[in-house]
Amino acid sequence: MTRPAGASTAGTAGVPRSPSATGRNWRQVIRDQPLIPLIALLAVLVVVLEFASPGIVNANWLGTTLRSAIPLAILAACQTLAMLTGGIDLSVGAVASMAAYLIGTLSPSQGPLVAIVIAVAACAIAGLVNGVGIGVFKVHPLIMTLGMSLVVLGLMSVYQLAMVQQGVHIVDALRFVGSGISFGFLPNSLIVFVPIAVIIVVGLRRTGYGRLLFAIGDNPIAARLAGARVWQVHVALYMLSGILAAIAGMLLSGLNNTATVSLVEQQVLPSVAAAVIGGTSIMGGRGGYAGTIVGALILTVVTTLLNVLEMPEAVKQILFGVIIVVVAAAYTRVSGDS
Amino acid sequence: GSSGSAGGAGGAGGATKYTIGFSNAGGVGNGWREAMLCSAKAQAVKSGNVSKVTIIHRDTDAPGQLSDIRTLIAQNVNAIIINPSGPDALNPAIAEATAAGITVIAVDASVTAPGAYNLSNDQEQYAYLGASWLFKAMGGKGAVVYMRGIAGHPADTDRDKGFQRALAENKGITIANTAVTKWDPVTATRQINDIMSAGTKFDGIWTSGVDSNIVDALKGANHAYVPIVGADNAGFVTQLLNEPGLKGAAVTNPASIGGAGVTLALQVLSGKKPASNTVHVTPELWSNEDDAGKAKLKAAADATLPPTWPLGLTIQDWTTYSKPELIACKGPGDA
Amino acid sequence: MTASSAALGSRRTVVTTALAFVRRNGWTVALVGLLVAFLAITKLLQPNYGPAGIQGLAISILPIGFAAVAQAIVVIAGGIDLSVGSIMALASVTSAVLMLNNDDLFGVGVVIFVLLLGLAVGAINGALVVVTKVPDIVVTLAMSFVWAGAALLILNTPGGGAAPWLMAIISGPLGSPWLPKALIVLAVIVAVVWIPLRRSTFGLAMYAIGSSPLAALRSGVPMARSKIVAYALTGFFSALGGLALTATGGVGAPVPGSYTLQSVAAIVLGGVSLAGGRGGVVGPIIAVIILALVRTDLFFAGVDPNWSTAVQGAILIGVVTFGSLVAMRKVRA
Amino acid sequence: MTVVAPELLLNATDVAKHYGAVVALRSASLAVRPGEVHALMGANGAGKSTLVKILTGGVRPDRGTILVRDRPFVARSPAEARRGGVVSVYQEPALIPDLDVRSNLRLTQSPIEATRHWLAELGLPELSLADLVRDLPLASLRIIDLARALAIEPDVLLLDEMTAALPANLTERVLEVVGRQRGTERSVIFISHRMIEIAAVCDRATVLREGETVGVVDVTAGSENRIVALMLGDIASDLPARVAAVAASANRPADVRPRLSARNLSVGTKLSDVSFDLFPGEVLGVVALEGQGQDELFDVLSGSERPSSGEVQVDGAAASFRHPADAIRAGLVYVPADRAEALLMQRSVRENIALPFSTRFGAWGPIDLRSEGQKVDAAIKTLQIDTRAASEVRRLSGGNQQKVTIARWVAGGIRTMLCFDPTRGIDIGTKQQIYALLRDLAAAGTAVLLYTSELKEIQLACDRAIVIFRGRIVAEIPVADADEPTLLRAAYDLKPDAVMPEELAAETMSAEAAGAEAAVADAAVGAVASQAGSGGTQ
Ligand SMILES: Nc1ncnc2c1ncn2[C@@H]1O[C@H](COP(=O)(O)OP(=O)(O)OP(=O)(O)O)[C@@H](O)[C@H]1O
Ligand SMILES: Nc1ncnc2c1ncn2[C@@H]1O[C@H](COP(=O)(O)OP(=O)(O)OP(=O)(O)O)[C@@H](O)[C@H]1O
Ligand SMILES: [Mg+2]
Ligand SMILES: [Mg+2]
Repeated sequence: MTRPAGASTAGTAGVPRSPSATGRNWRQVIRDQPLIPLIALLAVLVVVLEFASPGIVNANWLGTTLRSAIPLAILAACQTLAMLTGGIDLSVGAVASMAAYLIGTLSPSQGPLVAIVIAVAACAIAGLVNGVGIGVFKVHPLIMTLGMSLVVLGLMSVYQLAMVQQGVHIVDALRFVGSGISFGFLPNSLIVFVPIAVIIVVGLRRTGYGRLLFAIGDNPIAARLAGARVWQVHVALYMLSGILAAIAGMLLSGLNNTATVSLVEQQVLPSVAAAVIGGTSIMGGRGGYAGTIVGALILTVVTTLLNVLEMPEAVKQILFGVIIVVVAAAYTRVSGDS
Repeated sequence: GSSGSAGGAGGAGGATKYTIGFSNAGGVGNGWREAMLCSAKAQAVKSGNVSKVTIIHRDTDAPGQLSDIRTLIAQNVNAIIINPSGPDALNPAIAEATAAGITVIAVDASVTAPGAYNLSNDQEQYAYLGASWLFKAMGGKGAVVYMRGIAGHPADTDRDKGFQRALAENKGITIANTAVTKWDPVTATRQINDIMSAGTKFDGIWTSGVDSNIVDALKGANHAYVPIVGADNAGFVTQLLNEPGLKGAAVTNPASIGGAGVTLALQVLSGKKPASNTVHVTPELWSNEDDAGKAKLKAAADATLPPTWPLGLTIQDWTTYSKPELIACKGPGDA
Repeated sequence: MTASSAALGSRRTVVTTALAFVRRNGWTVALVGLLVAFLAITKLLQPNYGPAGIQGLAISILPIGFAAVAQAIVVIAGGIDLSVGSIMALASVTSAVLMLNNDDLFGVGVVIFVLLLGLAVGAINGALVVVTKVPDIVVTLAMSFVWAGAALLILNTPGGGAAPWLMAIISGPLGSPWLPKALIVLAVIVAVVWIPLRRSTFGLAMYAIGSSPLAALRSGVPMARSKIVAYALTGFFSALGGLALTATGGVGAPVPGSYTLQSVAAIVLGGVSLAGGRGGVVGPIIAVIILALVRTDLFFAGVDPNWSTAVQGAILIGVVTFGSLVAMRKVRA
Repeated sequence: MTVVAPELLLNATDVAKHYGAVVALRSASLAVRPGEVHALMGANGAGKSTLVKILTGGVRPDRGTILVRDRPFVARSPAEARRGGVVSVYQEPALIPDLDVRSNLRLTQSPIEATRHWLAELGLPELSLADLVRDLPLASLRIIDLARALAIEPDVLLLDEMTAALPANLTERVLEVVGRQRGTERSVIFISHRMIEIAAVCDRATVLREGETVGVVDVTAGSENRIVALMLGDIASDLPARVAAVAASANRPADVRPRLSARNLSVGTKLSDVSFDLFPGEVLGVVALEGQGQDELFDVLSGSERPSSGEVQVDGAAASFRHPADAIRAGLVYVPADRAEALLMQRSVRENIALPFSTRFGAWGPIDLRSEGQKVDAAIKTLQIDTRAASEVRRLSGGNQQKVTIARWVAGGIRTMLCFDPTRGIDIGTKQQIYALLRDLAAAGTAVLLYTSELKEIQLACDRAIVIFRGRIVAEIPVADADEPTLLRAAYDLKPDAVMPEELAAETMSAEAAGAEAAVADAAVGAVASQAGSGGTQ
């Protein structure tokens, strides 16, 4: 049975070009390709950096910048994935530090491989508990992960006292991966990061699980009615987040040749900022990892810029905050439906 | 750990046994603070004169610490040792404690309450000593990278005073870059890398607390070593001894100040009051340039400890425990 | 309804009103019960616990108590303010710098000025949220850096001073030794601001915009203005928290403590829904007291202080999980 | 009829509004006389709601003049419009869920006593003002909203699809109250997709098409055709044929097994002992007044809720659903009435349609984009979804959104479909498409359970109907007999030709007016019946 084509369009208003059509197209492009303005912003910052400190932008700079941005980008992956579902993971700092510290203390006695397995398992368990709390018991992610970070920090402090005799040994492989730079500009941590980035970027678009993350962030009721067991998605998500945090913790301990129970704490808020700057909506349902990576790079370059300019700490903090507001506001202006 | 319980049980009927409270207001998970607490416990055991050390320890500020001190008062301890969150803030509670006949000792930083004793690392002197050595090692001229702690933290402020004093005395020295590390290794590493990337020329580094990471960063970037001053942290001391071409010095900031506090408390309790209410533990400087310094570094070095742990494990005349006793971290009566 | 005697009717209304009160404020009532239980445990663990302990408790919860009220207001109105701790630091240093070496009268002026500053800073937060349409959590996270930076600009190390009367106003008891002034100050200030507010049309508007922004708009609630005022009030109470810091510490503290996240935890325990529109300020204040008592009790019970951090995290998770289980049961019933 | 004053109460001319490139209103005009009930008609997306929002200050127009009593009227917010005497009851309730009814009234400064009066008039005399809004059913909220608006005696009252979510009994009360405004100094602008309601209460109708006023029609017997023609433009001529096609419905062979059987299903006190069979190839209608247990029935069948007793059988075997996923695996798919419950508003049409493909744990892995694309495209084609704004579903019109909720299941192949009021608030053209789709699905062997709040739809789309009253099935009616009066009486659980029992009347009407109202209600039922009759002969 066929119906005249007119029937389907009868329900919709005509869509003629309005006078501001070109303005809208420009917005549309930015909205569909948020990477373009982000990369432009990054480029501008790099130019400003070069002006601020002529000669700084070179291969060596590229290597160290990437190297610092990578752990941040991985932590920001945790935030991106959680934010897509409308959540957040404040426990990444404690969990990542736990991974670093466990490996540091266990590797002398257990060997690096076993130590890494234990550490990643511990982080996955912390993530599992987060996921069960959030997915099954419907605890707000902010509260659940905040509580989890206290639990992990407390347990690690207790553990630390028990392990003082063991000392901390940073596994050579982690040092190599975390801090090494090959060919003068390629940090070795790319070996870890590139596969992670590719899996996340592609996975978000082309896997059923990726789709579900967006779906849950957009409308959990709809996802449930369509047959998704939302709690499973949450549990998997926060476990994944725990494992990613573990990887970031390992890279950071390798990069800094240190493992302490609060090593990564200072990176938590920047990781949220990187995801926000990268265009992922904290309300869920919108965003992606490619933007987050650029966001992490932007934050890294901004930090370098502020370091190089020797801004007083107070000014640094103020500028840091202002940049987040301005970028996020620009995003909302462009992509929102004001 | 068995010595602790043995001491506690054996002395039960003997000499007077005191209970001591310890209030710490910061840095859950901070290695230096943990070492401080362990040293207090170890010294309490060693003294044989303490039946119990109760520790209130959490991340808090003045209001929280006020409450903690009052909680300790409610426990009827004989002495309270405080690592204070500020010089004046705790005075009301300290006054209540002294009024209740409790001996109050402030360690690490000082308090202004009249009845309290202060036993502290002299942070201004700490910075002055290191900076003076550094500027001399730089030949009295050149640019220094100045890596501070947490902006707004009292210890950081005191250290800045000492650093500035040394700077004023060395006209040839300029500051190449001032970085605020927040005592965070990750932040500090980023900063030194940025400074090197920017091509900033520097001839020496003074760093507050975060040190081995800075050496690692120089090494990682193939930057020539410059004279560097850090603290007596396990990782840095090992580097000073083993890194070829690294010229540097460690200034002691002993965490065993906690144990020293116990000793002072017991002295006061037994009637041996010190001449002044303020006792400074003067920092020492161990440089790897002279033999005396090297010997001290060698004696202190302990590669098995975590790199961020302080090595000033004992303070002469103030602590009597052995290193294993400290590391066991058991107080009187602890299993 | 059938006819019944007036007396019976009125008694029934008293009972039903009481029941309705308990039903609607179930969480707060349960919290009061929990508070009493913890006080009893404290007394059991430490028979010496008395006025001095209460005194210390009251002073220690004063800043976080104000912070929790601040957070509760904005969350009820459908927002969240991650800059509460930073505003407290800003207020603390501002008051300390201005009060140092000045007389009492000037000190009073300083207090008023700092409260106005809090209002202004909060209003800026609110205006940014309204104008940029960026989610509250992002705006206030960013502004937390800005206000913390501003605090550091004013004072880059703890310093300044507190007017003696300001310190006196919160230390010591009033009347009975069991009644610490700090608690009275908290109760009186919160009551004086909150009760009229709660009953005003603006109070309704606040709950309205938190509960359903669209319905609020259509009910004629001035959205932007209400949101900005809610944030301004949050700034106001944050400034009170900052003043409490100065008053208890005697100096201005430029580095914000962990008050922001603590305040979020406290309001959630106190029965405020992070989704907005539900809860009050009494629950959060009780939650703050309970959290402080838990720590004291853990200490009295001889628990290793490092464990107590973990235990506090577990309690936070546990209580909120319990609350959400109760809510789920209700939905099913 | 009424004596119409010559001057206009409200006169909006050449109102335009665009959102980006989308023109919501091109040039709308609306002239309302005092004392008239004026219908605002138009297909989905014609611009009715936008015009309402502009008139009441919810949205700022790009262009146009609005005069109220010949004076320029500028409202920057709903509150300001209210002060100017123009008040709207919007498509969604405007009550605050976390406040009680009294606080809601206080918030809008509505007179309490007058509101109580109107609540009684509208059939909710027993409502307690201390009730939390979130605890009240949707229909009550709509009524409170209306009572609150009436209480402030606005000059112009705008009702945007006021009746769409109301059960038949409350709809009658609303129509009756709206009718009473005729001949006063005040006017009502009435929006509804139900022609019968327009015919029952409206004096004139302004018709919008694609953002433009295309005609003003006096509502008289037979004017519906003209209104529909104006609303739809070219496709209007296609309508009768489709109605006829529906009438020739399926014949079931005798030996076929039921696809879905309910056996003594109960849910608390809401649903008791419900049993029925649903066969492949049939559309079974469910008729019920608001809140008679139909929500619970659909929740149980769709796996959202578990029955307290009884059993669901699929293909003769007992099935137990703990989660919608279980129901879906058993072949039962659910289309909720509320599009906001079904759609991912920020995601694309494609992702929305493909959502069920990836919900199973086993399907979390890589997606075969080719085969997904084919299935999605086929579903889009089957449902004729307008995909111009396909990158985000929220940019589609309501009707197209509703189609997406169905397309999702069409794409995967449907065995049994549970549709809960799928045509709520969508225009006639789209409704026709949905009826046709249901018939097509049934013809292909799908079993469809269809709850509808519009009784007329039973005869347009179903093979038979069951009627639920107070949680029990009280009647099963073959389609041939399922005209609206019959259904309505069954829905009230009345014996044929019986008089309404007293208690029932008291439940739906204010006590003092009960006697007088009963007659009016009967008259309304009569009007509805005659309307349905004339619809059938078109
Ligand atoms: N936010 C938006 N941005 C761009 N276009 C939109 C937006 N919202 C709706 N549209 C466009 O408006 C048209 C109709 O949408 P609208 O929401 O008015 O549906 P509707 O007519 O109200 O439907 P219903 O009557 O079923 O509710 C669609 O063609 C869609 O493209
Ligand atoms: N917020 C919006 N953003 C973009 N376009 C919109 C928006 N709201 C409405 N529109 C557009 O305005 C047009 C008219 O929408 P409106 O809601 O007024 O239609 P309607 O006649 O009320 O439809 P319905 O009968 O479905 O309620 C639609 O085509 C839609 O595209
Ligand atoms: Mg509409
Ligand atoms: Mg609509």
